[in-house]
Amino acid sequence: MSLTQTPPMPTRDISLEGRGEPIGDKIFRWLLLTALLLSMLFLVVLISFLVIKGWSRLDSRIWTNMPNPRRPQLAGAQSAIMGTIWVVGTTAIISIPTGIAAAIYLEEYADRTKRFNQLIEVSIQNLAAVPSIIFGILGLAFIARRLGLGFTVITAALTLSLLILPTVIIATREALRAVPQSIRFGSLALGATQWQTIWKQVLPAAIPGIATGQILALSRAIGEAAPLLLLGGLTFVTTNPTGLDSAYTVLPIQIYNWISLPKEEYQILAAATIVFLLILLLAMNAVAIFIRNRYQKRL
Amino acid sequence: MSLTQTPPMPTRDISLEGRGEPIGDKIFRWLLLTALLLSMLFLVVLISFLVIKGWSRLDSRIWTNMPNPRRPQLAGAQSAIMGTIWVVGTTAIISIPTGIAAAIYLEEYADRTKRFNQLIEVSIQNLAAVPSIIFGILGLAFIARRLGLGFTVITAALTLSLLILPTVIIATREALRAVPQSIRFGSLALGATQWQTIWKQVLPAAIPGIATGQILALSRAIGEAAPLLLLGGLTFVTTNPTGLDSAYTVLPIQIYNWISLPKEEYQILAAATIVFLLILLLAMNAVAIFIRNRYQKRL
Amino acid sequence: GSSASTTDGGTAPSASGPALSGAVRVDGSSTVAPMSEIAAQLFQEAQTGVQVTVGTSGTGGGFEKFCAGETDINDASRAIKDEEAAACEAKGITYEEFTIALDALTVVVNKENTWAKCLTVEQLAKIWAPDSTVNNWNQVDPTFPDEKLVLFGPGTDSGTFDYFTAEINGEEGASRTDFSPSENDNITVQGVEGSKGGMGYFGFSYFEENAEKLTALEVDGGAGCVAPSVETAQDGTYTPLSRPLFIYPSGTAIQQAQVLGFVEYYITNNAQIAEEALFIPLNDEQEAALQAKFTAFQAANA
Amino acid sequence: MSEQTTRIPKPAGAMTDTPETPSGADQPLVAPRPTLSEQADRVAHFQPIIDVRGLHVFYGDFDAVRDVDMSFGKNQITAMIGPSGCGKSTVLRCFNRTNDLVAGARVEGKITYHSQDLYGPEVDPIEVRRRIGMVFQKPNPFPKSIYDNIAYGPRVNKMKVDNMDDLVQEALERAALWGEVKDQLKKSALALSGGQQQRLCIARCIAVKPEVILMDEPCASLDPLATAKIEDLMQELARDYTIIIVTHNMQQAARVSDRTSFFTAELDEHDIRFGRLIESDLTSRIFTNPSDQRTEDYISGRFG
Amino acid sequence: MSEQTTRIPKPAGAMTDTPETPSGADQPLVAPRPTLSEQADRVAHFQPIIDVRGLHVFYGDFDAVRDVDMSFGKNQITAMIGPSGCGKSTVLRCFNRTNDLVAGARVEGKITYHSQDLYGPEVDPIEVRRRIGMVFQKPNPFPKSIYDNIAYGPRVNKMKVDNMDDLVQEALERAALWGEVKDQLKKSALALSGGQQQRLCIARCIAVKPEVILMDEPCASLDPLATAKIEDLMQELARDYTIIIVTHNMQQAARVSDRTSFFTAELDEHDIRFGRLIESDLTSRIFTNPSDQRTEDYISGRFG
Ligand SMILES: Nc1ncnc2c1ncn2[C@@H]1O[C@H](COP(=O)(O)OP(=O)(O)OP(=O)(O)O)[C@@H](O)[C@H]1O
Ligand SMILES: Nc1ncnc2c1ncn2[C@@H]1O[C@H](COP(=O)(O)OP(=O)(O)OP(=O)(O)O)[C@@H](O)[C@H]1O
Ligand SMILES: [Mg+2]
Ligand SMILES: [Mg+2]
Repeated sequence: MSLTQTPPMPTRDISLEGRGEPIGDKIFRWLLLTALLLSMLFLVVLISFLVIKGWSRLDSRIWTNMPNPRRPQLAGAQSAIMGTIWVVGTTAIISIPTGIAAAIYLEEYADRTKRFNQLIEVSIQNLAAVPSIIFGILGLAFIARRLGLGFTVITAALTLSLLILPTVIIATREALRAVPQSIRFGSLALGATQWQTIWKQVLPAAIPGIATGQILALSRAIGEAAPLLLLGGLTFVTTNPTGLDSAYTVLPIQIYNWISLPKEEYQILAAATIVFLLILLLAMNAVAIFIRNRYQKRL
Repeated sequence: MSLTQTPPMPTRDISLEGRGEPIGDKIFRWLLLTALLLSMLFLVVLISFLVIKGWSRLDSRIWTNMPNPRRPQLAGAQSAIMGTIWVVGTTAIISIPTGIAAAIYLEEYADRTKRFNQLIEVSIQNLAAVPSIIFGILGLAFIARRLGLGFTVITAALTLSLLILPTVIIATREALRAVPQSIRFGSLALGATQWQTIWKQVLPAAIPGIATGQILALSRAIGEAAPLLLLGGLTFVTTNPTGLDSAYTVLPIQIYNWISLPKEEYQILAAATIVFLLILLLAMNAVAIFIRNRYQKRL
Repeated sequence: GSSASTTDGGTAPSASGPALSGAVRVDGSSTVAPMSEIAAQLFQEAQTGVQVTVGTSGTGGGFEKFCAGETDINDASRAIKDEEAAACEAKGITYEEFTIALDALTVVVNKENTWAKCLTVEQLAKIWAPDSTVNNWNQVDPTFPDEKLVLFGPGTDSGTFDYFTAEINGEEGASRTDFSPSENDNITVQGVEGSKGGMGYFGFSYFEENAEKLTALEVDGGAGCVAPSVETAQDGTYTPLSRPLFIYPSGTAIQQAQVLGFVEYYITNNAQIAEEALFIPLNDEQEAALQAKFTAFQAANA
Repeated sequence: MSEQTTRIPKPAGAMTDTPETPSGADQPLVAPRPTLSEQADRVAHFQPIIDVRGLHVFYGDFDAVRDVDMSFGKNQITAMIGPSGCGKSTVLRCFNRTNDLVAGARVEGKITYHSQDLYGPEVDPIEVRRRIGMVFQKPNPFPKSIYDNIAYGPRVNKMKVDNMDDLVQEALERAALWGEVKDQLKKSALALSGGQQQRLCIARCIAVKPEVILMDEPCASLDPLATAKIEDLMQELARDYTIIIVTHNMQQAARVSDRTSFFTAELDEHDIRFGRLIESDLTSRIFTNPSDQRTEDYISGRFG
Repeated sequence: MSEQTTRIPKPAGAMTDTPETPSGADQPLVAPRPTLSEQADRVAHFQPIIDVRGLHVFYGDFDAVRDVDMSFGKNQITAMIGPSGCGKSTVLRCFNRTNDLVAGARVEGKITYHSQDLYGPEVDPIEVRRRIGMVFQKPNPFPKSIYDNIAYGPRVNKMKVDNMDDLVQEALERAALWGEVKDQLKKSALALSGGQQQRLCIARCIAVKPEVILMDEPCASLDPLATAKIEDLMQELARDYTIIIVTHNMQQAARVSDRTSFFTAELDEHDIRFGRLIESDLTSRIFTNPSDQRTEDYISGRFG
């Protein structure tokens, strides 16, 4: 076959209809769509089941009342809601700045050809894979016991921070890496320092990706029950936390407890509280999406 | 100030030493490094504590022996190891193809201006934030009870799949989005179909990012204990799973169980098993990193 | 791999009868689970064709599955509740309650605590009451030194918590909440060990295992101070804190040979199993009642 | 220098005022080109292959290019020139439906290819792009080896290829890249210089043998030698292919093209800048005797 | 056309054989340029500002550019020409230490700026880049508004600016972009066409008033009118600034530069292509009477 000798297309065959989208492609496209719809459907069915079950109990009692082991109709999750806010809020304050800072250092400053930095890189990857229950065990041994912080909000927050830190770092790095190199070059060539380049060009451009990562990491923290079971996150707390040294419980543990009680009313209360928790998460996400859109518009 | 009239630099001031890196920048850089090292240090100390505690018990008994409630020195975690492999392997087989397929559809085919697709997009974001314990509750109600799959490997795997699906989808989409648009244009302009473009250009270029996402998602699955406690993750099984309908236990649950037994030997065994689990995760990561490097080299 | 070895420690009493096969599903209380696990292991050594699994969903969570027909035997650290019984009845699940061992809830203090040897139930109630303001040992008894009282206890989900609060404070779940609770009794061990004014409570096995680290208090239930021990629990003098532990086999499941075989084995060898699990075996009277009850149950579900 | 043969000038009438030969250089300048008669033939036999009527292109609500009417002759080389931002790339992208892929872009009006509506409902854009290839302004090699970049097109189009190695070599030779890369065909295309990358993209496009080739400033990142080779290649390709080239280099337009279309950007009544076509004509006429004053202003502003 | 004034030719000796004026066009061509005496002055007073000795640039193990010796005169415009892949961009990047940012790149040899070693241990690369600005081959506007793109440099350098709006306007005017964007300064720079983006990058560079400006094919994506404006701008800037420009357009090199350096790519004994400098000289001499045969081959191959 020669490029010069053969005319590229016989002139008579000028139909543009082609064979349409090849049948294989079409099948694949439908498979993809099916995968998407199926997984969505499954999830939506599950969630709506909960909403239906819990709807009748979804009222202000959830956030105005305290847990009540004897009278389900008077029970609420106020202490768990406040506990979740305290614990996850503190976790966010600790882990987000630390994680973003570490990611910036690794992505923008560290010389990746150095052994030390490669080691750190691999460590973070591996730490992201450490099961949450192990963080619970460690938090118990060190933070609660050795540091003597006891079964308090701060112990829980420190443990959750360590737990989500690798995720925060990895997600932030991905977002930073997605910022084109030419933007860094452009900024540095104008005599900006590296810090200025990061702060004024790279970070603003990376904000959407970073925000997504933080949402995922924090929502993981909100949902964690296993390590907190070891760290004193229990179900029968009838006072709200008043500080970092308070006892606490969190929503997933409260729900878990209700689910295993025999009375049907507690099952319904659990469903209602789950719906409440989901609404809380939804609101958080909405805020994050709002921030993201604001930043993107500024471009 | 006028660009034309002022000579840009007085000729005598030709020192290139400048003020060096501004002091503010330097402080920030050190803060970043401190954040990184502090978090690393904390984690490394915690892990090495476990290694020291479990070292003496870290031998072949862990994978050759079954749990033994009578004689800690004979106890092992074989059934939990095999259970983890079965459950997480099945989860991977279900969720990775489904999640990648859904992500490809959303990123490459879906018209993002359509309401329906925007809705799906927001739903996925929100589903990623649903706590794992809620998936456990739903898995119990629907998969174990309503679908009648019981407390088996397949129930656990389906539940974990639903749990990590949003994460898989989001991570895959990020990776796909990082592939420059010009590569898609280049491929399509050569008369490649969209499917060919995706399969031969976009996916290979996105593999590193996708692999990272899958590792994070699967490692999350391996570490999940809370939902499996509801789904029949047992504490004492002395046979390995033989199929999708087998009873099972997983490593985090086995560890959790040992941690709470009164005999000190079980504490040490738990530490050793944690170290084993960490080594397992490390090996998984190594495989993923290897695959990633292979793909990147092929460029 | 096989782990079943009897080279050290006691040998497994052999199970009689023909070789069995199939699965036996046990779930329920995590307190009772160690005994069921030991029973399961010993039984499997004799009957290698049978697969016994033990879960720890908690007494309540276990009953939920049990009454849905999803398990064969439920471990319980308390008697079945009316609602749970109703659920079983609705599903047509019959069952029998067997007391297979005793436990003595043990109140422990730090080794350096030389002042407190014995507390009355009233004193304990004063300490643990929901509205308690007792924060110092000298509030418990003016003769006690000025030492801060640091409280540890089990998680509020546990049968231990339910039983202790019911017996000491007169209502299940009624307890002060400003103590360090833990689902893991080893944490309570470490906590009391680490603070001079510490106090906590848990099952007897945790005390036995840590006897050199902690001091167990005697309890005066109205008839003088009694220390927790195998004997005082068996003869009923350690009141009100000694309690029975139960298993609930399903009448339907018992018709399967391997389930029957396992329950029979469990009940026949309950004393050895309880000892190995660091629980307190039944006294002779209870033992006889157990065997009689089992024979009747067996006959009823033949 | 000694290898290069005499350059054959363009038809006398067409090119009289283009400074093909610098006054001080008495040497022949570029590689062989099609014979005079061939090029004259192409000009003489205008056979429309792509025909544009009332074309508007929108980006969202912004009507970026308005009311374009033009025709492209089969086996001719047509140049599109005009100031930056006047919509040359935008219009070019309509011809192989690449605008379908640009978010927010929308095409109105009628474009026919062999008398078929390119935007007709039964038309498969894949088929369109298979026949109407494109070389982009920014080099966009695939992150694969050089070899795989070339072989990709023939493979995805399931072309019957006797010997892929030969095809790759030929495509690279014709894109004037073979000499530089022949020993490193397995090397990543991303490691090439910008100019090398662009020649690779041209080679990649040639390898699938389209009927029409769209080029958006293909030589912007090429050095003069490579540019000359590409220009010669275009002449050669014009035997079998129709070529439409967007260029900022008016000398290039004058040298290589048979017809030239001049676009410019103007302000509408709402002070919005939009692109429009001023005139399309034989290249010789555009560069000597344009019918519109704006064309003359633009041409004479730099041409020479 | 009427706005444009007569173009002042280059010194007679320098440019005799460049076809500045097309034979058929009797019109003046470009905007005002510095006077003859000014340019002659620049050529006459060669005062080295950057001096390169024994420069090698490595990418990993690959010695891409070898043994370059050259000098750049203060307030002169120096062009770097040569075929694609010969290392022009690579060398240019050394002068403001942009190669520090390229993974794997390593510089050997000595480069001095005002007699100070640019790679000396005490040298702050930030300070270097503040004084030696750069315009890249691919336009790289920041994903910000047009206004913020310009204002960014002065802000990060904490320049004293009386009125930022004026500075922005002036920079845009001098980059020949003001007219097109003056009503949409808050618009994202990414929405501009390629040519507009590049002019924005030039404006951005001018706004920080560097001493030296490095330009890597700055006009590759510009149309001729914008190119002419930029070339004029360069002449004007040469009063205060030193300019080094990489270009593929030899006419551009001949038109704008005072001195020209010719690079080429050759094979070493291991058949590895590497870049080297052939000669550096007055532009007039390079284009009329180069001392090296290779230069002559390259120049005459296309020049005109
Ligand atoms: N993707 C896009 N979205 C919105 N507007 C666009 C887009 N691409 C181009 N435009 C606008 O359309 C107009 C025409 O742009 P186009 O890129 O077609 O010009 P051009 O003639 O190719 O310019 P150049 O010579 O600089 O490449 C410009 O005003 C530009 O800002
Ligand atoms: N980042 C890099 N990594 C490895 N090799 C590189 C890199 N950049 C350039 N090269 C190689 O160095 C050599 C010189 O490249 P350079 O981009 O400097 O050439 P150039 O003269 O600017 O070419 P052009 O005119 O096409 O821009 C080439 O062989 C190129 O492949
Ligand atoms: Mg364009
Ligand atoms: Mg270059």
